[in-house]
Order: sequence, then C-alpha cells, then structure tokens
Amino acid sequence: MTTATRTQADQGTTTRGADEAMREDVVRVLSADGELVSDAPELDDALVVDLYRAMARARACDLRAAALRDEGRIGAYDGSAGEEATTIGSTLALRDDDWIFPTHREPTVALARGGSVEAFFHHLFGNALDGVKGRQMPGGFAARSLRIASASAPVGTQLTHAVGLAWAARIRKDDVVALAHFGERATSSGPFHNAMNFAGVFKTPAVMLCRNSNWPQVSETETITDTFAEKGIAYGVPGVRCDGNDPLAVLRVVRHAVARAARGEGTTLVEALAHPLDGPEGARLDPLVRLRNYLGLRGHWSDAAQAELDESLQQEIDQAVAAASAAPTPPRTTMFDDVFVTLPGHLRDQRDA
Amino acid sequence: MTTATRTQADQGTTTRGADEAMREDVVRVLSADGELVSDAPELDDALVVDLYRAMARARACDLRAAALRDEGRIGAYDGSAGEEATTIGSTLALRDDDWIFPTHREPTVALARGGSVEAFFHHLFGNALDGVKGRQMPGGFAARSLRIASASAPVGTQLTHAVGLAWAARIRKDDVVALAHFGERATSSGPFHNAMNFAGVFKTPAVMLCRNSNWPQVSETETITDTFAEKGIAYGVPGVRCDGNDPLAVLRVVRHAVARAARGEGTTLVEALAHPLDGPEGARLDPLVRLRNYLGLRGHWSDAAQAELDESLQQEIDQAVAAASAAPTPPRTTMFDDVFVTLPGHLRDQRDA
Amino acid sequence: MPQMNMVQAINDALRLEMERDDRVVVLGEDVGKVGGVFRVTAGLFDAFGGERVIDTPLSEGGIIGTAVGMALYGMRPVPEIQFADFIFPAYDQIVSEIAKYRYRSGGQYGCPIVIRTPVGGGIRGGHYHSQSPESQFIHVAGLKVVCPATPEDAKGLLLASIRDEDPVMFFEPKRIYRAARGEVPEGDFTVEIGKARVVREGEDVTVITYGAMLYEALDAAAKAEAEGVDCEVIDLRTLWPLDVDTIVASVEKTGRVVVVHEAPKSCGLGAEIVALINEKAFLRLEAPPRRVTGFDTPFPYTLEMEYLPLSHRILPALVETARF
Amino acid sequence: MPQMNMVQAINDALRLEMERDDRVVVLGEDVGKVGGVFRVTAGLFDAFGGERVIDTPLSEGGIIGTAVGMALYGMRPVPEIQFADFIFPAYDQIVSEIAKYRYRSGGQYGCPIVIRTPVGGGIRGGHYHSQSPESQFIHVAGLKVVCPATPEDAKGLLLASIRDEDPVMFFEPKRIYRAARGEVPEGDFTVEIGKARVVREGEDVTVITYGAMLYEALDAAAKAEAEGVDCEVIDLRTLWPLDVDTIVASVEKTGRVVVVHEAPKSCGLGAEIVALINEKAFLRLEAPPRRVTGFDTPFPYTLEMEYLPLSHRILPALVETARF
Ligand SMILES: Cc1ncc(C[n+]2csc(CCOP(=O)(O)OP(=O)(O)O)c2C)c(N)n1
Ligand SMILES: Cc1ncc(C[n+]2csc(CCOP(=O)(O)OP(=O)(O)O)c2C)c(N)n1
Ligand SMILES: [Mg+2]
Ligand SMILES: [Mg+2]
Repeated sequence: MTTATRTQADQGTTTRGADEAMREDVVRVLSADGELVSDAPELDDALVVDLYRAMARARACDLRAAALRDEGRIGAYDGSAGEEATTIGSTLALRDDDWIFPTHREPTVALARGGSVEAFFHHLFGNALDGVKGRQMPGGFAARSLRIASASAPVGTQLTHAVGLAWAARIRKDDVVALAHFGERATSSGPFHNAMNFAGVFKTPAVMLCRNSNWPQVSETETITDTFAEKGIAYGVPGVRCDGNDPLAVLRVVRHAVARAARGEGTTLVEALAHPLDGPEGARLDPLVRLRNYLGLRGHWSDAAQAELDESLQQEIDQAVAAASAAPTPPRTTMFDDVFVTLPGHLRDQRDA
Repeated sequence: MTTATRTQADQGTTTRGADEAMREDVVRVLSADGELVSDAPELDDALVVDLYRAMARARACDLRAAALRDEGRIGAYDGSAGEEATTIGSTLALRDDDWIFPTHREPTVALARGGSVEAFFHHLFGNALDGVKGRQMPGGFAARSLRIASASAPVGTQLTHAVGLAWAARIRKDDVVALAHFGERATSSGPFHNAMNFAGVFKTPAVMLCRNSNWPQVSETETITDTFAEKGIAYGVPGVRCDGNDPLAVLRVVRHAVARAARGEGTTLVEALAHPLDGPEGARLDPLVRLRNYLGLRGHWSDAAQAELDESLQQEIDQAVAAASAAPTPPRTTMFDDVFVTLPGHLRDQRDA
Repeated sequence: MPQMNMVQAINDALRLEMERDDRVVVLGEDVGKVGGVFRVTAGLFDAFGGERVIDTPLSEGGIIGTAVGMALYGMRPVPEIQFADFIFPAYDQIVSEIAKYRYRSGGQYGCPIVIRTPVGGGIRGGHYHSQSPESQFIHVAGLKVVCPATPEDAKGLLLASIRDEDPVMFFEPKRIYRAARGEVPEGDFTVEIGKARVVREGEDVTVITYGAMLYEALDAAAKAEAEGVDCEVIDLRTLWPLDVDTIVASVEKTGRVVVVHEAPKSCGLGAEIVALINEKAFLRLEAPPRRVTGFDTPFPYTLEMEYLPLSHRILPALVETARF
Repeated sequence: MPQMNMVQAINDALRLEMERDDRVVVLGEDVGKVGGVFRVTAGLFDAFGGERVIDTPLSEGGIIGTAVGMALYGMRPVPEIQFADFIFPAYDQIVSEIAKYRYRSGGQYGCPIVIRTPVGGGIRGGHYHSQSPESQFIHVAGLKVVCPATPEDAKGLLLASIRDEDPVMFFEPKRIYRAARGEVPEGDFTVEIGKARVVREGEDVTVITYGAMLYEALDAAAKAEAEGVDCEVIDLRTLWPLDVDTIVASVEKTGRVVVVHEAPKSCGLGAEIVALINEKAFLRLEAPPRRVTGFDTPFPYTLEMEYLPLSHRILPALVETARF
C-alpha cells in the first residue's frame, strides 16, 4: 500500500518547485475545492487514489469506533476523524521499512499500512484476539509486523523513542526513517525537549509531526510563540508548517522531511495546522472531500466509485465488529504473561492462588 | 551591600546607549586591560568599588575552600573562582528584595549579600554551626535571610523554582525579581524546558543566567545551536549574550533584564561567555584583574588598597577557618530533625533505638 | 449536614480555603476554564480568577517545579495532576526537591505544597488511568501521604493538608469520586493527618485498608460475618506517617491481619504494615498476616476487575486467616 | 584468574560484550571521551568509537528515552546514569515505558535495556550521591533489579543482564567500586539472574543483604560468632525477582532473620522480605524479623556513617534476634 520509494520521495522534494514550497509560510497544495494552488511535485494519480481510499477507510473505522464508544460497547476512544490528511497522508509518505510512533489518536495508521479492519476492531474490544491481548485502552495499539510502535497515554514519551530508533538505524547504517505523531500540547512536555535536542545533536533520521489541531485558535496556555514550528530553532532542527487539512500538502512536506532525513541531514519538525472537523471551518475543509474533489476534477473518481467504496467498507466493518464483539475475553491467566519473558515465581504464585 | 535600586537599574538600562548595547552580539563594557570599550551606562564608582571588593572576597574564599578540599579537610567543592564577573556581578545587579537560585557553584553569592565569611566556612565544614546543619555537601548551601534558595546537586531543578517564585511575586503584585544561575549543560535538562516555557507563558519576572564556561569551546555534546541564548526563541523569551569575564558587562545586562522583568515584560535569558581561569585565556581575562585595572585607571584603586584588602581578607578567612574547624559535629539526633516539622513516631523510634 | 460526593467535598474544601487564605492557588492542566478532567475544580476559575486558578502548559514537571518556587515565596500551591499515572514526569521535583527541601536547608525553608491527584482503578482506564503509586512516595522520606475514602474525610483532610507546613501527596480514589456520598459538615473543619479510623469493630481479624478498597473490605467483612468471622476494619486515611497505635491496638486484640490495597503487592504499603506488625506485635500474631492487593503486573485493561482486590478476593483471606 | 576490582570487572564485561555483539552500545553523560565519573567505561571510546560509546546531552530522560527506541530497533543499549540519585528525571521513561512495553504491546515488543548506575553511600556525597532507590523500581512490575557485591558477580551478572530479553536495573555499589577486589574469571561467563548466594553458612540467624552492606554483615557475623551466635549470610545479588527459595530454606533452618540494606526502611525491600517470610515460613519464625537499614530521612552528609547500617548497628540486632 505504501508504495513510496526513497527515490520517489527524493524526486518529489528535490525539484525546484518543492523546495520553494518548503519556504512558504504554510505549505498548501490544494484549495478548499480540491484545485491545485501550488506548483505540485510529480504526483502519481494511482498513489493519490490509494491515499484517498486509505483515508476513507480510516474515517469509516474511526466513525464506527466512536459510535461503539457512545453505545458503551468499547472504552474511551478518541481517534482522528477529520485529521486523515495528517495521519494517512504522512503514512503514505513513508516506505514500509520506516517506523511510525503514534499517539493514542492514530490507530488508523495501521489500516493504511496493510493492517486488517478486523484486527482494528479486535483491539478496540480488547478481546482474546486483540494484538495487545486486551492490555490497553482502544488508543493503545501496537503492530510490530507493520513497524508501528506501541501507542500509550503518557503525552510525549514516544518522541524520544522515535529519535532513538532513528539514531539506531543511523548507527547501523540502515536506510530507515522514524516518524512520530504528537499534538501541539505535547511540545510542552519534557520528552519533546529531549527528543528535539538529541535529534539535533545526533542528526537522527526522524520526522517530528505535530498536529496543531487547535488551529486557528492560539494555544495560549502552552506557549507564547506564534508557531510550534519555530521551537525547532532551539535545537537546530528546521521547522516547516503545512495545511493539515490538505492531504497533498502533508504528503509533500513529510516526503521532503523523510528524504532530508534519509540523506543524513537530520530531523525536521513539521507543524500541520488542522481545522477540527467539528470546528467552524471543519466541514468546508474536510480533507476527504477536498481530495475527492481533486480526484474528481482529474477524472479519477466518480460517484459510482464512491458508492462502491462506501458499500464495501461498511460490509468489511460490519463483519469485523460482529467478529470482534463475538470473540471471547482474554483468559484471566493471560494477565500474568509478558511482564517478563518467562513467568517468575512470584507471578506464578499470584496467578495460581 | 547590594545597593542597586529598581530606579537605578531602570536608569542604567533605559538609556539609549544601554539599549543599543543589548543589541550587540556579545555585550562587552571593558577591554582586557580594563578600558571602557562601549558607551557605558551611568556607573556609580562607589558601587564598582563595592563590586570589586565583593569579587575579591569571593575569590579569596573560593581559593581557600579549594585548598581545604585538596587537603581533605572538607568534601568535594567546586566553587566559581574566575567567574566572579558572573556570580558577583549579577548579585550586585539585584536588590536585596530579589531572590537568587544558585547552583552548587555559587555559595559565594551569600558573601556578596552580607553573609559572613565565618558562616561560609561553617557550612563547608558541615559542622554544628552550619546554616544547613551539616546536611549537604559544600556546594549545597542555603540562606533564607539573604533570599538565597537552597542549592542542590540535581542539575536544572532550581530553574523552575526561580520561575515559580517570580510568578508568585507577580501574582502577589510584589516588585520582586528572581535570578537563577546555571551552567550551559543545564540547557539540556528537563527543568530548563519547563522553566523557560512557563516563564514565557506567564511572563514571570525572572532572569535566567547561563554560565557558558566552556567558552570558547563549543559544547557539541549538548546542542548544535551556535549559542545558548537563541534557545529562548522557542519560548518567546529574549536571549542576550555578554562577556562573562567582564563584571560591568554582566552588571549591565543583568540590570537590564531585571528592569525588564520588573516592568512586567517577562523573563530574559542571559548567556555569559566565561573563559575559565585555567583555560588558555584565563589569566589574561581574569575579571578581578580587569576590574582592578578599570578602577586604577579611574583613580579609585591603588596597590595600598589592594594590600590592605588582601591582608584583611586573609585575617578574616583564617579566623573563620579556625572557628569552623574547631566547631563540633552536629549531634547524631539532629539527623532526624527537619524531615517533617514535627518528629513523627517512626523517626522517634529510629532516633531513640 | 449536606450530602455530598467526593468531588463536591473536595471542591468545597478548595473553595473554602481559597476564600480564607489568599496564598492558596490551584494550578494544573485544564483546572481553570474547564474545571478539571473530573470537574473537581469546577467553578473556582470564575470565583477566583485566572491568577489563582491557573491553566498551565502540559508539563507535570513544570507544574510541580514552579509550585516549589511559589511555596518558597510563601504561597500555598495546590497543584493537580490529571491522573496519578502522569505524575512521574514530576517525580524528580517531588522526591529530589520537595521531599528534601526542609531537610537540606537545615530547616530554613519549607515546601508546603499539596499535590492532588486521582488514583486507583475500576474506570476502564488501563495502565495509565488506574495506578496507585503511594509506596513510591512513602519510601521517600519527607512526604506526607493522604488518601481519603469518604467525602467528609476528603474535605477535612484536604483542609488539614493545605494548612500543614509539610508537603502532602493527596490521593483521591477516582472510582468513588461520585459513588461515595455522605454527610459533610458545612464550613470549616479539619480531620487530623496521621489518624486512622476504625470503621467497623470486630474481634477476629483486623482488616487494614484505604481508599476505594474500604468499601470492598466492608462488603467482605459483612459476608465474613455470615460465616462467623468478626472483622475489625481500619481505614488508614493517612498512609504516611502511619497511625501505628491504632493498627497495633487492633492486632493486639485480634492477633490476625489482612491488608488490602490496589497497588501492586511487592514493596507496597502492605509489606511495610506487615513488617511493622512483626516488629510491634510479633508475639500476638496467631496467623500469618495476609496481603490482598493488586498483582505485580502493569494495571490491565480488559481484566481490571480480576486485578483489583475486590470483595470476592478479600473474603477467603478473611476466613482463612480467622481459621488458621 | 586475574584479580580485579568492581570497576575493572564491569569494564571488562562491557568490553567483552561489545566485542561479541555489535548491537551493544553504551551511552550517557561523559561516558565516552572522559570514561565516566568513576572511569567504568574508560577505554571503550577508543576501542569502539563514538557511535557505540556515546557522550550524550545532560538529560537522563533523553538518555533513557532514546535507549527505548534503540532497543525497539534491536540494539542492546547499556545507558549509564552518573549517580542513581540522578535517575529520577528518567523515572517516567523507566516505569511508564520500559517496564510496561512488553506487557502493553501484548508481547510484540521487548525493551532489553540495562541501566547501569552507582548506588549507595559512604563516599561523603550527601543526599545526591548516596541514595539506594531499588525499591522504587522493584514495586513497579516489569523490571529486573540486580546489585552485585563482588567483582566476579559484577562481571557475570552484567553479561547475563545484557543478554537478558527483559530490562534490567543494574545498581553498582560505588563505595566498594575499588575496595572490593577478587578473582574474576577471564573471558565469557555469566551469573544467573535471580539466584542468591549463601556467603556464609550458619545455624542461628539468617542475615539477608546485598551490595556494599554485605561486607558489614559479614563483619558483624564474625563478631557475633565471638558471642556464640552463628549467622548465615545471604547475598541476594538479584533484588528482583527475589530468590525466595534460598531465603525460605535458610529461614526454615534458623527461624530468625535480620535484613540489612542502606535504603530507607519504610517500604524498602526489607519490608517485602519480611512480609514474604511471613507468608512462606510463618510457623518457623522464632523471633520477630528485624530490619537494620538506612533511616527514613534524606541521606545526610556529615552524619553519613551514623546513617548507614554498618557492622556496629547490625551486631546487636543479630545477638538480640538470636537470643529472643
Ligand atoms: C504526561 C501526561 N499528562 C497528562 C495527560 C492527560 N492528557 C491526555 S490527552 C491530553 C491533551 C493532549 O493534547 P495534545 O498533545 O495537543 O494532543 P491532542 O489530544 O490534541 O491530539 C492530556 C493533558 C497525559 N495523557 N499524559
Ligand atoms: C540531573 C543531574 N545529572 C547529572 C549530574 C552530574 N553532574 C554534576 S555537574 C555536571 C555538569 C554540569 O555542567 P553545567 O550545567 O554546564 O555546569 P558547570 O558544572 O559547568 O558549572 C553533571 C553532569 C547532576 N548533578 N544532576
Ligand atoms: Mg491538540
Ligand atoms: Mg558548564
């Protein structure tokens, strides 16, 4: 699914147009109506169709998950409906070899990397078939086979993990990049400071992707800087801002950052300005609609294709939810596994008491 | 001793010359030979003599402490011999109402605020007359009556304390400023990030004084930025650099920062570039020699005055060391005091066992 | 007396003390305009304004680190940490600075800070919205640790904590934030820090517990009675310093002990209580002291009700201990 | 076999494992060119270069947080924290991330990191160069905790730790870094994690200890012998998971126990050991188990030798326990 090769990414970002776009205040590729507003880098239409399909799949799963939460059938679930430009756009800017360090909001990135819808819902139900064995809340997923780290609640911790993994890849001379997701408030956390500073000093091939989803409100409580991107200056890490509701802008900016990282030039801080779906501009700027319009204008999408996609997604999701809600709860004894690789005596005692 | 009034500080920094000096890359007032190199703000000669005396006292105490350490008569002691421009220059830029948050390197600031030489050595010996009751290593002093916080080993923690105290003063509408000392490596610590961000958001009347004592080496291990001052950008906190071997430069820059804080404009990050005394340029740039030359050129210092000062300092220190080494060890029972305000049962049991 | 739940009682205490003492400030993530994740600080921002009820950046280290400076200046900061699970970014400030400030300054300075934070499981929160880290603070000398189980104690202990000159970790059992209701005296009153409460008297087995597990212990004790076992149930209320006298007096009477807490077993407060009883009442012990606690695993999600030391796990321990 | 001190033995283990396994990297403050505050990593920078022996910024949270990412990628990071007292800025990464990573990912990922750090007092270091925080890591499920007392164990346990798939806290008793000397096997060998060692056999009292206090306990045991008390001394070596079998076997024999550690008493490992013995060997106990430990105060400076549980404090506990 994630077909980007490093060379493609390079091409996409080393053209004159792309580099100039990076110098814009806020990188934008599509207008609200889906028209190209900036000199776009070469974009493979098939890739954009893939991107659109992956975003639609993520949206459908997120919405169903929210409904299950509201019905009390699963625990607290946040998700990132409306933020697919960032979550999925960035995923398709990576190669499969690259790593993703998500927060609890991005379990849908697994879907864009080949994860099954059924696995997604098994996890939300925390059942015996859940990949993390029912050990975490819906946001806390992990998918090692997809090179997706374990998401967890403590804000910011994954940032240093991403930098550490990228650093390790650099030491091993592997062509691997790590991308970390985080919200704008995480910039106040300790790990942000640590991750950025280590990223600067060790020129790690990492991409720090900040979702500023408060936009266009200013997060007065977190900082008095005008942007979050400029925080990179303290660490010698360049910051780039992009329209977080524009999938092609995110794709372009993240590809650029990935290529830069792969060239050994170090980490980029990306600030994606995302209007929330339920905000005043949300509906108008919905990234899904925007990308569908773009594809429609280019003749790569139709109402029939949409109907077919909706239909097949609903079917897939219905089946997955049915399977996940029917699956058993993890057996009590599994509670004692995986604390250590082998069960120590005191846990055997506690399990068997 | 610290005679600066807020008005003086204001005058010293709102003149055209001073403001322009702040815009210089590295603020410098004195040449290596003690000549004025920049358009100096009004400087009261009596204050400069006080500053010189305080610096000489600090140096003499620091050197004796190092000797005691080398003889094994006291524990590990770092001190800040050669850095008096920063430690004492900044202290005299404050009013007595203002607070100081030192690291373990600046016990001499107490001497510049009226603390006695005897109290200084009682502390170094950790004896029964030590103000902190023999509870900390030589660097870990505290002097509440002098508004000097408790220095301790963990790097950086005092930065958030200084910001918190300044913030409290602001909330209480008191005209009080807090100054924190730290080394350049502390900029990598978590508390630096927290302190700077809170300082930015809450516009606290604090001054963050960074001793870059690695200068002119670049601390490659800590950061890839060219300066430490520029780290303020991430927090909306202006950064200023000054010659850390030039007492009048530090005095000017800190006064400026203090006045700015007192005017409600928030925190300033000051980077003082200090050539260590044992470095290649140390002897030539010794701040004590530089200030003595300045005073000599202006007719306010003489060899006779120096001999008298040396003599009286040696006498004072000899007496203090004699008293401190003769004082008894704190009684064993004091070990259990001050964990809580009143001794709880379990500590009574442990004390009396 | 008015009926209140825990949230209301704590809110009442904060409001009362902020009115009485203008040195008291509340700070934390979303404590101001939003009124806190659990609405414990609701209304305070409107009543006292943004300089005394302060929304901070998302940084526990910053919240607690700046609170230290406020306390040094003579204020009475009452920071909130959204969940006890998120207190660890501030752990260094708490254990290296707050806990040691009075000691290391030779008594010159104090750090009277009350850190409020919800603890405990039972709300489908998984690892990071369920933990009970009290022993990680008790082991560190210099901190008082409080955990109320009733609205009345919540109010009275919080008022006592804010007026205490020592730093206090104030753990609020979130599972019973709204479920525990009861009469709460109006206006000013305090519950003394360091005093346990014998909630139920009995002759056969002493049950020592605190927080949300008090209700599980009481339920188990009622069921044990049906089996002919008469339990005495002690609610510690203050976890440190321990009310050793009340514990020892009860064990002197019963000779049998079961300690119940949510926190993991090993090196938990239960271990300390058992070791203390060995030191103070060894010859009176007629059965091995038992611990019914959370397991030595991270707090699980789906299986949380298997993890918690609920009544059905406490009951057999009571009966077996009585019949040992 | 060559004679080595602890520093040399640890250095030898690091060098050996770095040669054997190129996934092993050492990182920390001043560990590279300087060779560490205690020179434990001396020479490794020259031998393996700056990409495997890495000088980092002054940030424990950054050191440990990035080590997590390295471990996820398949490396074997061995970070050093200059003093255990400075580990708390990394506490959140250790207890919230490293300890839970395998569990929360359903066993998909491990975090095989060995965190090396000097512990303990006796070097005139005051609060911040003397602490023994092991129980703050034991209480948290998911971490193995090791503390060698001899050069041989230091080398063998460190090699075992680096090869372990679980995270290990490796506490090095700095007071005996150079004072403890002994024969150390050349080349590759391991000491199994989780196995205590009976250092001295005896019939009357079991003394359980670890780290630098082993030598104090042995000294006290020798003196107790003169008073007719025959002590068995156990060096735990691995603090978690505990070697319960060795402890219980000894207590079954002696019926009397004294636990000795430097860490503060309350909620320390001693409490857990006493509680465990109550659970496993209650009927064999002939005297109340005693704890001789650091006091529940911050670690003092001038009075540190009064604070530490040295031989002169252990001896009376042995004799009184034997004669109870
Ligand atoms: C260390 C820590 N502190 C507090 C919390 C509670 N919390 C969960 S989400 C959140 C806000 C996060 O905001 P942001 O980083 O912008 O991400 P967003 O939720 O907007 O995606 C907070 C405070 C937490 N999970 N971790
Ligand atoms: C949190 C923490 N980590 C490590 C140490 C050990 N340590 C003591 S001083 C020091 C270097 C400090 O450098 P800098 O901040 O530049 O201050 P300087 O000593 O140069 O004045 C280190 C790493 C410590 N005291 N605290
Ligand atoms: Mg956000
Ligand atoms: Mg320095």
